[in-house]
Amino acid sequence: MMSGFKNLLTTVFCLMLAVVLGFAVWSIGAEPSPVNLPGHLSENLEKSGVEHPVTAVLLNFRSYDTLLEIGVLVIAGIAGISMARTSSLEDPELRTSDSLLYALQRWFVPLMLLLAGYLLWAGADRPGGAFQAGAVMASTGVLMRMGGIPMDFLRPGTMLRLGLTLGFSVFLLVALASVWGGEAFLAYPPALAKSLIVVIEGVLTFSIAMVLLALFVSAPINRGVEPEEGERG
Amino acid sequence: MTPSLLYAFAGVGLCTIGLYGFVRLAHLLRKLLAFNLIGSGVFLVMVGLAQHHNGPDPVPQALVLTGIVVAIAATALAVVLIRRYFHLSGQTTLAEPARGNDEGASQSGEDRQR
Amino acid sequence: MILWVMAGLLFTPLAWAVLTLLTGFRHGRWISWLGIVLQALVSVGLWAFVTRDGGFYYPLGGWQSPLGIELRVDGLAVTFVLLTAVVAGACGWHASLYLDPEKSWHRYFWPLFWFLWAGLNVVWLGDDLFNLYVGLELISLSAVGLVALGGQAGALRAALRYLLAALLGSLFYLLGVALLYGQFGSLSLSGIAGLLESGDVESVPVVIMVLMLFGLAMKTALFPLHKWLPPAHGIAKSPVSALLSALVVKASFYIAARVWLETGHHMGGYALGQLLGALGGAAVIWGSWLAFRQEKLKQVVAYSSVAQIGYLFLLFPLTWNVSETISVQAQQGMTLQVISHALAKSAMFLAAGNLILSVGSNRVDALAGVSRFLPFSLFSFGLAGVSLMGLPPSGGFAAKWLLLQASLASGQWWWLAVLLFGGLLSAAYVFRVYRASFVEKTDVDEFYHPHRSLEVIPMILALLSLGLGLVAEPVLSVMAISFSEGGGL
Amino acid sequence: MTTGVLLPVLALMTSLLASVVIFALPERMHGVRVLINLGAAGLKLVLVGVMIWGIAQGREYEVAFEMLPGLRFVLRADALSMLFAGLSGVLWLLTTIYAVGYLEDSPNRSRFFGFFSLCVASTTGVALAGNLFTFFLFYEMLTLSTYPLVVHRGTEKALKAGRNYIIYTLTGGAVLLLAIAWLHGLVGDLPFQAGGHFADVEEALHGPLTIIFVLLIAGLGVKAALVPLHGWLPQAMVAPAPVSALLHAVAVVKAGAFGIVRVVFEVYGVSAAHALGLLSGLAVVAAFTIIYGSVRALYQVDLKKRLAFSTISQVSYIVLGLCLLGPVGVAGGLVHLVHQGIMKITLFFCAGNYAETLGIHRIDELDGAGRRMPATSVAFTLGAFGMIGAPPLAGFITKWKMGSGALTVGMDWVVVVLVVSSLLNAAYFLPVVHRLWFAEQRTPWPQERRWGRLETSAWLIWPPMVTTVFLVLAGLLAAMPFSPLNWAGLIVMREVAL
Repeated sequence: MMSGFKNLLTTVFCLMLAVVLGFAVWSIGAEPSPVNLPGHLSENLEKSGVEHPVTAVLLNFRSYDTLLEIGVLVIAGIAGISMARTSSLEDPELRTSDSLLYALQRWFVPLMLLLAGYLLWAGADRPGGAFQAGAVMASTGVLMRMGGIPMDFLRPGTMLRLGLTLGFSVFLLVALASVWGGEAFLAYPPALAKSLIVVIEGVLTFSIAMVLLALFVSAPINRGVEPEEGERG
Repeated sequence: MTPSLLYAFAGVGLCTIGLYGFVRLAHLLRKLLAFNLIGSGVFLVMVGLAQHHNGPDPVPQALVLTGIVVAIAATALAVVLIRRYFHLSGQTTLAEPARGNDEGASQSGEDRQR
Repeated sequence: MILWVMAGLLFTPLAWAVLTLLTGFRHGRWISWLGIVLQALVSVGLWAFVTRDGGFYYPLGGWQSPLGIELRVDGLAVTFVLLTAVVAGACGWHASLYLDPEKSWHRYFWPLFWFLWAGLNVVWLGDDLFNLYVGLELISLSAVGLVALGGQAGALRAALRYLLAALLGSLFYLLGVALLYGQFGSLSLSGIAGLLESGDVESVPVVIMVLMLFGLAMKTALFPLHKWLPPAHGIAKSPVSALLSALVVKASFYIAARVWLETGHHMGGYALGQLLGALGGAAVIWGSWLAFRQEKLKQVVAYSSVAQIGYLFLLFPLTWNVSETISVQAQQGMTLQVISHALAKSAMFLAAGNLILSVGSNRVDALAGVSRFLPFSLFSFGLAGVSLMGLPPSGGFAAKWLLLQASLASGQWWWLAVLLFGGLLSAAYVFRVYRASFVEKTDVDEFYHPHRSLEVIPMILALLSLGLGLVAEPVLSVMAISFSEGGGL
Repeated sequence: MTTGVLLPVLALMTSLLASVVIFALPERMHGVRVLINLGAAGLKLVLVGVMIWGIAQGREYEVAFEMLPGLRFVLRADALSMLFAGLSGVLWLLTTIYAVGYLEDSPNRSRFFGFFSLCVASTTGVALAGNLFTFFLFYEMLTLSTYPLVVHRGTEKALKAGRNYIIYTLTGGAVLLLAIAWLHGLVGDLPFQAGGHFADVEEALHGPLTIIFVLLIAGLGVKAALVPLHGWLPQAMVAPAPVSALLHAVAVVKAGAFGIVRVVFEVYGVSAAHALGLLSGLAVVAAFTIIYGSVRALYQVDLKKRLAFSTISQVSYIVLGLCLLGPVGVAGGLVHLVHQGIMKITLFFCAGNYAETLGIHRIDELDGAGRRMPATSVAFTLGAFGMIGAPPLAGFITKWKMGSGALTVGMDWVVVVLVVSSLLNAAYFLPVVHRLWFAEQRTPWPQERRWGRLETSAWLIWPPMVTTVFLVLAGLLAAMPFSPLNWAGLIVMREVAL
């Protein structure tokens, strides 16, 4: 009874919201916007060091956003592995030893890595880039893990932590180095812009893959618990 | 009315559907899916509306890419938290367990699953 | 020089997050102490610079807005950067002694702590609406990670609840930003404000403002969207609770206030302002009442945060369509309330942590007789309470005074009731704790004495919050620093 | 110039620093604590003395700075503040001595004396405040610092009394804040100033000013225990005797009354307040409180409770005195600030002595106590006679001045109130005195403690002796320079500007 009423209420609210939002979208769509950002962008695209405008925005014009975004990803990774309190992340339950799967993997894994490399390279002038490549790499890792290939580097240890932060650290170092050159934070010297972006994209791909993979495998399986402050556990 | 504006309207629709799900569904994973639905709706609105004005606009596309990464990070973190929460309490919702059978519940979780 | 200062402000917390992730808790402690000192120095440096030369816009990557991301460095931002250095520094120092280094998961405390700090600096300085969104997510996710750190089912439930509320709030904000981008084609807040002032844009749907403020209010735990806050703040480790209550909820409020002050005259409305004020008033009353009813000490403090946040929302009605003087008064009141609440609440949570540590129970009743054994922490708690009650000469009083004056001058006398009655209600829950500590019960005399430094930190914070009223004038003068090129708040 | 700034700050700092040091001292360092307490009390007395001398010579002491935009923190010593600061300075020293003896061997002394000093610091601040805002600051500080003293014993009853105390006083504080903020919004920052600010005020402000006056009096009336805002005072008598002395004679009640004096004389101005028709209302409230307190006192069987109701009645003499429009009557009211203080503190010291030495709390247990404790009983008797208004004691001076002042301005009904109240005073004090001296001891003392040849501890006996001397001298030497009455005359001449 009560729940039915709540359902009704929520439905009505959502419908109203939809109508209001729809009107807002309609009225905004009717008026031209006063600032023409794509115009600005195409004027400055040459200076950015890459041809594809989305990549230019991501890694040059709004590189600060991207830096922080990788930070968010690393946070998620840290919080994820902080949940797992055993030294090994290997979950024997998830191991399979199917020979067909194994055979398939021998084909798929190299192919997927190749695809990731292509995506990374393509990012300079057409859709693609670090994140897409990283996602494909991570899914390769998922496949390997599902297929029972041991991946010891995913143990929560120094290696994992280094991997998680590699891309982020390189990005940060580049940002700092740009201050050294007397420019603003994150301002690449125009001559080096292209190569710097490529380096950053490369390491980012790796780190993104690591984070996603770590989050996938950090299945919390131990029973270590801590009582709340003041509660005797 | 351009096709781009249609995307924006579709985004509005996704947002409200997602919101309904987010509010009404108790299961944590469903809530999380609803959250992702809202997120997709927001991204559609962002791209569609800008495209309607200026033609293909790389800025919102880049923003959406960033937004997707953030959403993935949040989703992944939420999944890890939900798994561990389920493991410890055996619950899939945020409802407070009744006092007293707290202990019994915490024994189940993943053991039962296996 | 300023380049280095800005780089230090943005770079250090992120770099320290990486460094401390690579080391363990014990080494991370040393590194973090160094980082805290560095951050404090950089913040003071920024303050000195801005005081001398005025505020400025800082284009990141050398790209001006609207194409690139600009940071806005003005008096208000500097005030908050300094506040963060003080409070986060104190919480970090406290945590370095409070957390048990033997527990393996505490090694992840430092990276999350530094990411949180980085996110806060992003928000204080941000002028780009999308960048602010990323900053908010940086803060939310690291805060959730900190709440969940090593927690049991209860802590995880609180963390999940917090995470879901924070994510939903962010999405509402982002939806508002998406519509705003559709309308203006720009993401720079000051750029949009300039466009609105110039009158090029005829009408802006009020729903944009509603969406953004709704999302941000949710993240700030404005009544009735506050339900996620007390469990999360109550169950986290005390230094974490202190950080969350003192700074994290202020970040989303800060964005809401910035957006309102810059664009509220065109995009907001009388009714919206009054509604937010009314919800703030309800938060004051309801939060205080619930704080009074809690049995656990930290829950009392957490609900008190809900109430104190309510005062902040009086900013909205008191700055909409009023004269410049009244608006400035309300803004000053809001700033002082943020500062004094940040100081007082962090002092209170840290002191509460010490008290819980020493009596071995988290209940209010268990404090009986503690005034004899741990007077120092209790005293810090009490002094912080004075600020929450809004009694002179605390910062809370100065804030209340300014808000009172603004309500009287703008003729919105109904907020007087909130301000005065809220003060009395907060006295009710603060005195409940005092009262419990004065009960003479001689059968318990086993008290654990925490480390001296643990007791000193909340005392310093509480004294700062108490003395804030006496030096309110110079503090407000930092906030009033104007832009070097004529732009201003 | 420098001493002018320095002295008020120092007077405030002596007790403030004393409290900080005492809080920091470990519980067991009793000797050092006593030394600091007495040293600070003595030092402050000297400072206040210097300022009194200076003010008599016409010097000025002021320190001010801006706290918030448009809001100044002002400390200023004038003749009126010295009346109160002098009183609290002298009585603090005596009460400290008394408290050291009274709390011998009891726990939590560090806490007690810390808050005790804080309380006196606030009282000094109240006395020296130079505008309403500064006054409010110290007024609230006083509330907070007395709470731990009221609940000091930590019993259920003490905690309940503390709760009521805090509800009453904080609500009063909120009302006061509202009034001050409103007034500030209307006319800006108002320093206390001879003759007030509203001598000729425009018609439009009459309404708000009347409401603000009522709010101010209501806020201050809580501490001054004006009926019907007096409920906390009788309950608060569960606190230890030195605290009662502090509440009733030195600090809390007096701060309320003092605030009313400031508001009437130096914010509104007597003539302006009269012109707005505010004083007659205040006079009626005060007169009612005088009679009501006395009648309630008649029915109390607990000694300290009877004294508490007597305080309610006596403090309103001060308020009533303000409403007498002539200089004589006003001086009579002002001087009662001091006279009531020394008389009531004597009585509370004595009540404390009976309780501490013989375990007596109820009046019917006092039979024959005069022979067991002659010195205390002499002090009590003189205090009681002073309250009744017997010549040549201090209370007589008050009543005489107020009566003659009322007659000169044609407020004859005040004389009736004074006479009725004196009769009631006699009715509730004389039976006690009778029991002390003329009744035979019937039952053994409830809880007797012995101190060798002395009737009680030396710490406890000397303070009431000294205050008794004061109350006799204040009556006998009322015409001398620097006597309370003389000083009140100076205040009326300089600051009331009738």
